[in-house]
Parts: sequence; C-alpha cells; structure tokens
Amino acid sequence: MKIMTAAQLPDLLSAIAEEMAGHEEELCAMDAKMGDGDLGLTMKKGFGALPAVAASLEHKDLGKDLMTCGMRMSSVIPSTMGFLMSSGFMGGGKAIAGTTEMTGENYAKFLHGFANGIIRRGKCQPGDRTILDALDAAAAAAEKTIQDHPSAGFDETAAAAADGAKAGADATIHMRPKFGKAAVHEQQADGTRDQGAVAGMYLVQAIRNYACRF
Amino acid sequence: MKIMTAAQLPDLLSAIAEEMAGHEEELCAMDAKMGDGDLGLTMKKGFGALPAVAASLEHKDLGKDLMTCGMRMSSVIPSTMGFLMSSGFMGGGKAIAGTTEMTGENYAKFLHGFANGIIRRGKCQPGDRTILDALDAAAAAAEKTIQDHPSAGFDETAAAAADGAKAGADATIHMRPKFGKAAVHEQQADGTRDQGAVAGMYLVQAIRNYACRF
Amino acid sequence: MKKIINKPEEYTDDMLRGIYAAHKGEVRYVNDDLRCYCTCEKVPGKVAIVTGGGTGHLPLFLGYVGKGLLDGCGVGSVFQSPSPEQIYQISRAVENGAGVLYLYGNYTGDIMTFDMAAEMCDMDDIPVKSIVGADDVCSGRPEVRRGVAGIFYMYKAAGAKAAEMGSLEEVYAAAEKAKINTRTVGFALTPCIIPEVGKPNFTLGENEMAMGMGIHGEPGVWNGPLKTSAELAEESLGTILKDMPLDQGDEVSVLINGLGATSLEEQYILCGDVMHILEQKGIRVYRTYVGEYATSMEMAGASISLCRVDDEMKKYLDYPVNTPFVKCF
Amino acid sequence: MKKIINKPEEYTDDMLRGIYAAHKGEVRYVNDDLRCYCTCEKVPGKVAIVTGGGTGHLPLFLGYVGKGLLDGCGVGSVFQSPSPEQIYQISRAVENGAGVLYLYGNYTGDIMTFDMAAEMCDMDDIPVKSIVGADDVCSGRPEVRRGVAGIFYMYKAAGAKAAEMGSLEEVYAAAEKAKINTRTVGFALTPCIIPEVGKPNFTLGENEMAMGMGIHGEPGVWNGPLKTSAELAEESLGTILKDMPLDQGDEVSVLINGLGATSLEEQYILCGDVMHILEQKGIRVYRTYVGEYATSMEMAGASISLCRVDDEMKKYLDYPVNTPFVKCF
Ligand SMILES: Nc1ncnc2c1ncn2[C@@H]1O[C@H](COP(=O)(O)OP(=O)(O)O)[C@@H](O)[C@H]1O
Ligand SMILES: Nc1ncnc2c1ncn2[C@@H]1O[C@H](COP(=O)(O)OP(=O)(O)O)[C@@H](O)[C@H]1O
Ligand SMILES: [Mg+2]
Ligand SMILES: [Mg+2]
Ligand SMILES: [Mg+2]
Ligand SMILES: [Mg+2]
Repeated sequence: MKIMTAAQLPDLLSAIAEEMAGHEEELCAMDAKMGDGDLGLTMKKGFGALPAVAASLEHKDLGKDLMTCGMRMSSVIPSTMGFLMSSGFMGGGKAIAGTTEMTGENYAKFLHGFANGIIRRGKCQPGDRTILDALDAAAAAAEKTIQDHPSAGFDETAAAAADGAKAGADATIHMRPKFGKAAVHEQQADGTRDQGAVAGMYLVQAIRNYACRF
Repeated sequence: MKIMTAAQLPDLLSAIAEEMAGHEEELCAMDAKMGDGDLGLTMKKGFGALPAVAASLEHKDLGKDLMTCGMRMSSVIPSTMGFLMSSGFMGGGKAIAGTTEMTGENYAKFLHGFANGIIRRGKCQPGDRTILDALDAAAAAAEKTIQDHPSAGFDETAAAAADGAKAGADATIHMRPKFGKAAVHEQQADGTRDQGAVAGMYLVQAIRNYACRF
Repeated sequence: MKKIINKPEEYTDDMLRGIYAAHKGEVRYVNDDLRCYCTCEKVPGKVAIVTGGGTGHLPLFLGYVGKGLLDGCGVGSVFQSPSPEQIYQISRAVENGAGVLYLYGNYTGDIMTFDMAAEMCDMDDIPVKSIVGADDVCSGRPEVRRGVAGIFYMYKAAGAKAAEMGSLEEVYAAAEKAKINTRTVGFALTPCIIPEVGKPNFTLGENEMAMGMGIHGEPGVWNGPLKTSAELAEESLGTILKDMPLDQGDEVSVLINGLGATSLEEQYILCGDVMHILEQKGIRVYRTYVGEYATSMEMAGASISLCRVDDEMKKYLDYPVNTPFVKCF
Repeated sequence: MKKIINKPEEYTDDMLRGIYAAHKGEVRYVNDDLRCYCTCEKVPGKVAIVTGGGTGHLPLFLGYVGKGLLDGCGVGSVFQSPSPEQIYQISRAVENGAGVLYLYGNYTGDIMTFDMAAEMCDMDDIPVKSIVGADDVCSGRPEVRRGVAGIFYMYKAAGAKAAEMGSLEEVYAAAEKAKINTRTVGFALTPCIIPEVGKPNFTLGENEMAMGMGIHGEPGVWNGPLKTSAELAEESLGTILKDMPLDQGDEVSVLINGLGATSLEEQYILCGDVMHILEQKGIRVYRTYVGEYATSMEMAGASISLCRVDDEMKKYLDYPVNTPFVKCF
C-alpha cells in the first residue's frame, strides 16, 4: 500500500504483535545470555496489548494515536525495552502529529522521531550496541528513499527501512555494549547481535511486511 | 575408707570427673536419641570444673563446700542436667552443713538431700523416668544401710548406694518420660534407660569407687 | 554452614560485642559478664522486669530490653539457658526497690535457671515473682506449652504496667492477662544450623514443611508438602480458634512473625490471608505487627499469634516502646 | 522453591494487600492501583518525595514512606520497574504545591520510568527534580554505580529536610549531600528465587560467596571461599575507604544491612568487627543501624554502608522517623 490510513492502525499493530510473538523464544534466549531472559516475553506482551488500545481510539490523528499506544506500552511492560519502544512510538507519533495518513514521507519522519525518542530516553548514541542501531539505520534508509524519490510510498519506504534495520542490527555484532547487564557480561556479547537491536529489526520488518502485503 | 575428710573433696571430685569423662560418648549417644545429644559433654565439662573449685575452698565445712561446688556447676553448664546436678549438690550439701567429715550416716543424709534438691528443682516424682529414679534409689539404699548398721562407714554405705542407683537406673527402662524432649519422643524412650538416670548412676558409682579404693 | 561469623564458639559473645558497640549508652552489661545484659536507664521505684533465654532468636530475648519494656536479660549460648548466677546478678543490677518480675519462655532449663536465681534473690530480700510465656498451641496441654513469639504481648503488657509504676502484683497481673489471651501457631520450612554443631538441627524434604514445629526444631503436629499461604493461614487460625474461641465482634491484635529466612514480602502475603479470614469471621483487628519478633537464626517459616484485646490490653499495646531492636508507637 | 505464597504471579499484589490490611490509616493507594502506594498524611506546602522500584527488597522501597521520610512509592513486580503512569499518578496525589523530588536507585529501567513520569508532570506544571542513589562501590565508575542500602541515608536527609519545610532545591541538596558522602559494599552467600521464575537467579558453591554482588544477583568483584566476618569487614571497609578516604577524627554513621536470610545475630557479629576496625583507625561513629534495610527476599548476605557526617547530616539522622516499616528516634 502506498498510503495507510489512521483506521488501519489496529491492523498494522496486530501484524506487528503476531511477528513479535513468533520470535518470543528466540528473543528470550538471546536476552538470557546477557540478562534476565524476558525480552521475548515482554515484546509479545507489550505489542500484544496495542491492537485493542488502537481499536478504542478515534482514528482522527494518526500521530496522536501512535503516541497513546506508546504511552500505554510503558504501563504494560515497564522494562528497559518497554520504555524504549514506548518512547520510540511517542517520539515517532509526535513527529507526524496532525496527519491521518501514513505516506512514505510520514513514515520516514515517524522513524526519525522514533530514533530520537530512543536517544532521549536511553541517552544513547548510534554505535552503543542498542536497539537504536537498528532504528537509526532504518530511519536513515527511509529518509534516503524519500530524498531520492520524494513520492515514494509507505510500502517502498518501509522496504528500504527494513533493509536498513537488518544492516543496523547486523552491525551490532562488532559493537561493545555500553549499557545495563550486557555491559557487565561484555564477553558474552562478543560475536552476537544485540537482542534489543534484533527486536527493533523485527518491528521494522513487520511494518514492511504489512505495508507490502496489499 | 570409713570416713572422708573435707580436705579430700577435691580428690573425690577428680575421681568423679574422670568417671564422667569416660562415659562422655555413651551419654551423648543416649541423649542424641531423645534430645540434643549434649549430655556427655556437659557432664564432662560440669564435673571437670569442680576439682579446681573445691581446691580453692577452705575445707572447714564439707557441706558448705559441696553447696559452693553445686552453685558453680549451674554457671558452668546451664542446662537441665546441669541445674539438676547443681541443685542436688546444693541440697545434699545443705543436709550435712556444719560437718567436716563424710561418714556413712552423713553420706546417707547427703544423698537424701541430693534427691530432694532434684525434686525441688525438677518438680518431679520417683517414677517419672528421670535422674531422680537413680538418686532416690541410691538414697534409700544408703539409708537402709545406716538403719541396719548405724556405724556403717562411707565405703559400705557408698557401695549400697551404688547398687541402689544401678537398680534405680535400670528401672527407668519401663517408665514413660514425663519431661522435656523425651516426653515428645516418647516412643524412642521405650526399652532404654533414661540418660539422666544413667548419668546419676555413674555419679554414685564413682563415689563408691573412690570410697572403696582405699 | 554459610554464616558470617568468626569462631563458632565465639558466636554469642561476638554478637554481644557488636550489640554493645552499636548501642552504646542504651544498653550495658554488669558483673563484667557480657551475658548480663541491662538497660542503661534506672527508674527509682519501678518494678524491674528480667527475661532470658538462649541466643539465636533475635530480637528475642535481649531486644526487648529498653524503654517501655524490660530491664534486663540473661543471655545463654545458642539455644541454651543463661545461668542462675547471671540472672541473679542482673536482678541485683536492675531492681529499683519495687521487686522483680521474671518473664521468660516455658522451657525446662530456663525455669530451673530462674527458679534458682529467685532463691538467690530471696536471700537478699529482693521480692521476685515469675511467669512464663506458653503460647505455642501445638506443643501440648496449656501447662507444658512452649513459649514462642506470643511472649511479645506479655512483654508489652508487663512493660507498660511497670512503666506506669504499677506494683509487682499489678505488673504480674498484666503479664498474666496477656498470657491468658494469647495463642500462637508456627510452622517451619527449613532447619537452621547451631554454629558449634555445624549441621542442620533437623531435615525436611525439598517440598516439605513442618506444621507446629518449635523454634528449636521440636517436632510439631505434621510434616508434609508445603501448603499455600492461604491454606496455612486457614489451618493455623483454625487451631488457634479451637483453643481460644472468639465470637463475632471480638477484637484481637495480630502478630505475624518471620522465623529468620522468610522474607518480609512473604510475611505480608500471609498477613493478608490472615486478615481476610478474620474479616470474614467478623473478628475485629486492633493492631497488626508484621516482622521478625522471635526467630531461629536462618530458619525459614513463620508464626501467627492472636492476642484478644479489651480496653486495658489496648492501652498496654498503645504504650510507646523504644529499645535498640523494637520500636512501637 | 520454599516460599509462603499463593500464586507466584500474585506475589506483589498479595503482599500489597497484606500491607494495606496491616497498616490501615497509615498508607493507602491511589488511582485504584494497589501499586500506587502513598502515605495518608498530606502536609500543605511540603516538598513531596517519591521513590519506586521492584518488589523483593523490603523494607525498600515502600517501607520508607511515612513520617519524616517519603510520601509515595511506585511498586514494580519482583525486580521490575514500576510504570511511568504509576509514578505520575502518585506524584499528583502526594504533591503539596512545593514540587516533587524523585529519589530512587540507579537502574536503567527505573531511570526511564521516572524520566517519563517527570515529563508527564511537566505537562501538569508540577516541578520535579530527580536524584538517584548510586552507593554500591563494587559496581563500577561513580556515574554507573547501582543504588543499594546506602539510599537509606539519602531518604533520611531528604526526608528530614522536607519535613522541616525546605524548598525543592534544599531537599535535593540534602539528598545530594548524603549521596556524596555514602558508600556501600555488599556480599552474597546464597541466591534468591524470583517467584514466577521458580529457580535461583544464580548459583554459588557449598562454601562459596560473592563479594560485591548486586541485590538482583549482578556479578561482583570475586566469587570464592566464604571468609570470616572479620575478614569481610576488613575487605569491605578497605574498598569503601579507598573510594572515600577518611582521616583520623572523621565521623561516620554505620549501616549494617542484612540481605534477607542472614540472621540478626550474624549482622551484629559483622557490626562488631566493623566497629573494631573503625575504632583502630580513629574514625568516630555517630549512629549505628543494624538490621534489614534493603533485602533480596531470602538471599543470605549483608552489606556495609558508611555515611560521613557533619553537624548538618547528624541533624538529618536525628530527625524522628515513623513509618509502618522504619522507626528511628
Ligand atoms: N540506555 C539504553 N539506551 C538504549 N537502549 C538500551 C539502553 N539500555 C538497554 N538498551 C537496550 O535494551 C535491551 C535490553 O532490554 P531488556 O531486556 O528489556 O532490559 P532489562 O531486562 O535489562 O531491563 C538491550 O539489548 C539494548 O538494546
Ligand atoms: N523436670 C525434670 N525433673 C527431673 N529430671 C529431669 C527433668 N527434666 C529433665 N530431666 C532429666 O534431664 C535429662 C536430660 O538432661 P539434658 O540433656 O541436660 O536436657 P536438655 O538438653 O534437654 O536441656 C533427662 O534424661 C532427665 O533425666
Ligand atoms: Mg531483559
Ligand atoms: Mg541434652
Ligand atoms: Mg532474618
Ligand atoms: Mg529476613
């Protein structure tokens, strides 16, 4: 689809929730190596709650609806990744507040705001081996697509973003962790992708899959 | 010896201490079946402290010296048997206060006072399966000896008392325990002698051995 | 044995040295004996209250020495009695001319110690009365029952009455009133280790607990699979209320006591279940105490005590208490 | 898993139900959410202090809500953060027109929660300042250090300053002063079990301990054979004094904290060894606190905190405190 309407947000979120649920065990296993092993569980739970939240909204302002979903997420899964995802959705939603349509350009703005939300919340920078590395690369790829083809649709932009997210997540293999439990277990991180970045990648890929499905 | 002088008390107590030390493991094993398994240890420790106490006294009043030794015992081994032995020595000493010699008659009085000290402290009666059953039988045997032969010596009286103590301890095999941990583990008591009665028996036997040695 | 200690045989005295160092000016020892533990505060004309018992049950026994509670405590080795001489020396140090109440738990060795000390005091013409805590319903007929956490209520009542300058008879009567109205049921989930012994004092299976077990590991009424908090509350209250029936509208104080390793979180979960049952039965609750009041070192488990209260008992409970270990307001 | 609980997933809420039942009239919850824990007392014009963190550390965090200390606490699941929404709702309920201080431990999730809540408060024009406890010397550079038992001194200082009706800036400064002057070293002897996980969160050998381990089981500086109390005191104080040098004649307050299963007896043995070393070094001790101030459920172990005091800090420590869990006079 070239454009997604505000009314389709619940559908999109259901698609994301399904994707995350499919990676539950994988994400838990990655997280267990480094920390408490709950990442798959929290992602499934957090995204699982959003379709119902979005369905209860008025669909008059896609940006505000995304912000509300983000806000809700922090109550459902009050963990590091929960707050980062929450801040991402709130930052992304704020960046496109007032619009009712997800165009390619808006999606690029959303991803940019998403990455900024993470930076603000996590006080992190690209290269710190976090979810930001996936989202920052996704935002950059989306922006480049719009710069090159200003009229690129949601689908085209989302496809580029998904490739960017994968590259960003892959790049974390060689990064040294700076935050949380991973920083303590630094050795274990070596040779693997950051689990938060992988979760971020699945998010962006799920959006691509939805945008390109129709 | 027909008569023991107050100055010989440290010697007598050393002999008792040696006897008790020899039964340490046996008494601990008996106590462990029923309770905390410390009886052999406390008897060794409690009697082990007395020779030095007695040696430091003036030997002018055998009864008072025995009371002082008893008093000291309750500080050295503040446990049930410690208090009972202590009360026994204090009761026995009080019964012969003022004398400087352990005659047969005095020894019978001492044992009678010893048994009464236990009764007072333990609020027990003969037949309750306690140390009293050994000491009460010992006292009765000593008294009978004096009644039959008013001039019986310390040695003769002590020999009769020792036989009485053995019979008294043996009789506990068929008694039901009424006090302390043994009352709780009643089944375990069945078919064995009360460990306190056995300790009492060794005390009376050690005195016999000392009295008859010379 | 995973304990933060030095020499096992120094356990009790090392602990006491730490206590005196931490609470200088509040508590002291007499007769050059660390184990003769006394409050620093003397109140002329006040009945003195002396307790005592083995080490390993903090804040019991010495923790209750201080303002609004007790005056002295004889400290025995782990799970052992103090000596008569110690109780006697403490009594002499803390008595204020109004007599001494001996208030301690119903254990053979302790009874003998305090009785002998009372006889020594008698020779000095110091009036002594004695009363024992015997609140542990699962340990037999009322006369032979052990004293456990419920002794808190006896301390509280006697301490308040003594602070109000009651006579020895009145202080005794206050303790007796608390005794008559208090019942406890406890259960253990794991054993503890006496430092000098070095191994657990009893064994329980991986999923096993012991209902009614005593604080030294004395056997209780059953060993079996671990129950839920709600089931434990139900069974324990059932046992208590069978022994001390309460009517709808009666009022009690509740004491939930942790035995040592059981977390405060669990104690409050248990508390919630107890309060729920009492509410359903229409029994009102006046004050609720949750925490460690009588422990067995690192034993896991808890006990539940109920104390039936009237206006007089409430007044005793309200009386402020401030010791290094126990503070109630 | 030997715990007195009902459903593991109800652990936190069952605990809270017990707490509200036990301390009716003293604490309450707002927004119909058990986990939005507030004191019942509102003091117009007083700076409100809000804390929060995961369950499993009682009396931390909610136990410090009450007279002379804090106003509200967001309660997370076991070892989990509360939500920003909860902190925001608590802030609205407890603020008295003088602003709110967020005072909590230095953990990523908690920082994010409180930052988001502060942003929400900002939209309501409620002034908020934030400060984190970061006293655990063994957890890295000062900026990344975890908050552990030493947060007690920050609570104490900020609570006293707020009770004295200081401004938000003054209350913040009091907390900061305590922060700058407090250091903690802790060690674990056994793990604990998160109820919903059902198995220990780390493993230690039969005779092994972990020096510097965090209260969630975060690795420390070494795992090795269990040391004696005197050795642990020596090493811990060495680590603290290397990080915060003290001169002869300096004055400190000492906090000996039990992690959960370690008995009060052992805590006092450790206390004695700590006091002995301080005395040898000529460091004076102002107030000594021994007990459970920040636990990890049934984890065995302890921590030692020193807080350097001057006249101002002493005044904060002297300020009376009375919450259902913590009473200092
Ligand atoms: N300060 C931070 N900034 C950005 N991302 C972070 C930060 N700290 C952690 N992360 C991300 O969060 C992930 C861990 O999430 P999660 O498992 O929820 O944490 P925890 O269980 O430790 O609270 C990491 O893989 C990393 O991507
Ligand atoms: N009330 C009592 N009166 C007389 N003897 C008693 C009484 N209670 C216990 N005993 C005796 O004490 C013995 C146990 O002594 P000990 O091992 O010192 O006790 P514990 O270790 O239980 O304190 C018993 O075998 C019994 O003979
Ligand atoms: Mg995690
Ligand atoms: Mg024994
Ligand atoms: Mg404890
Ligand atoms: Mg505890």
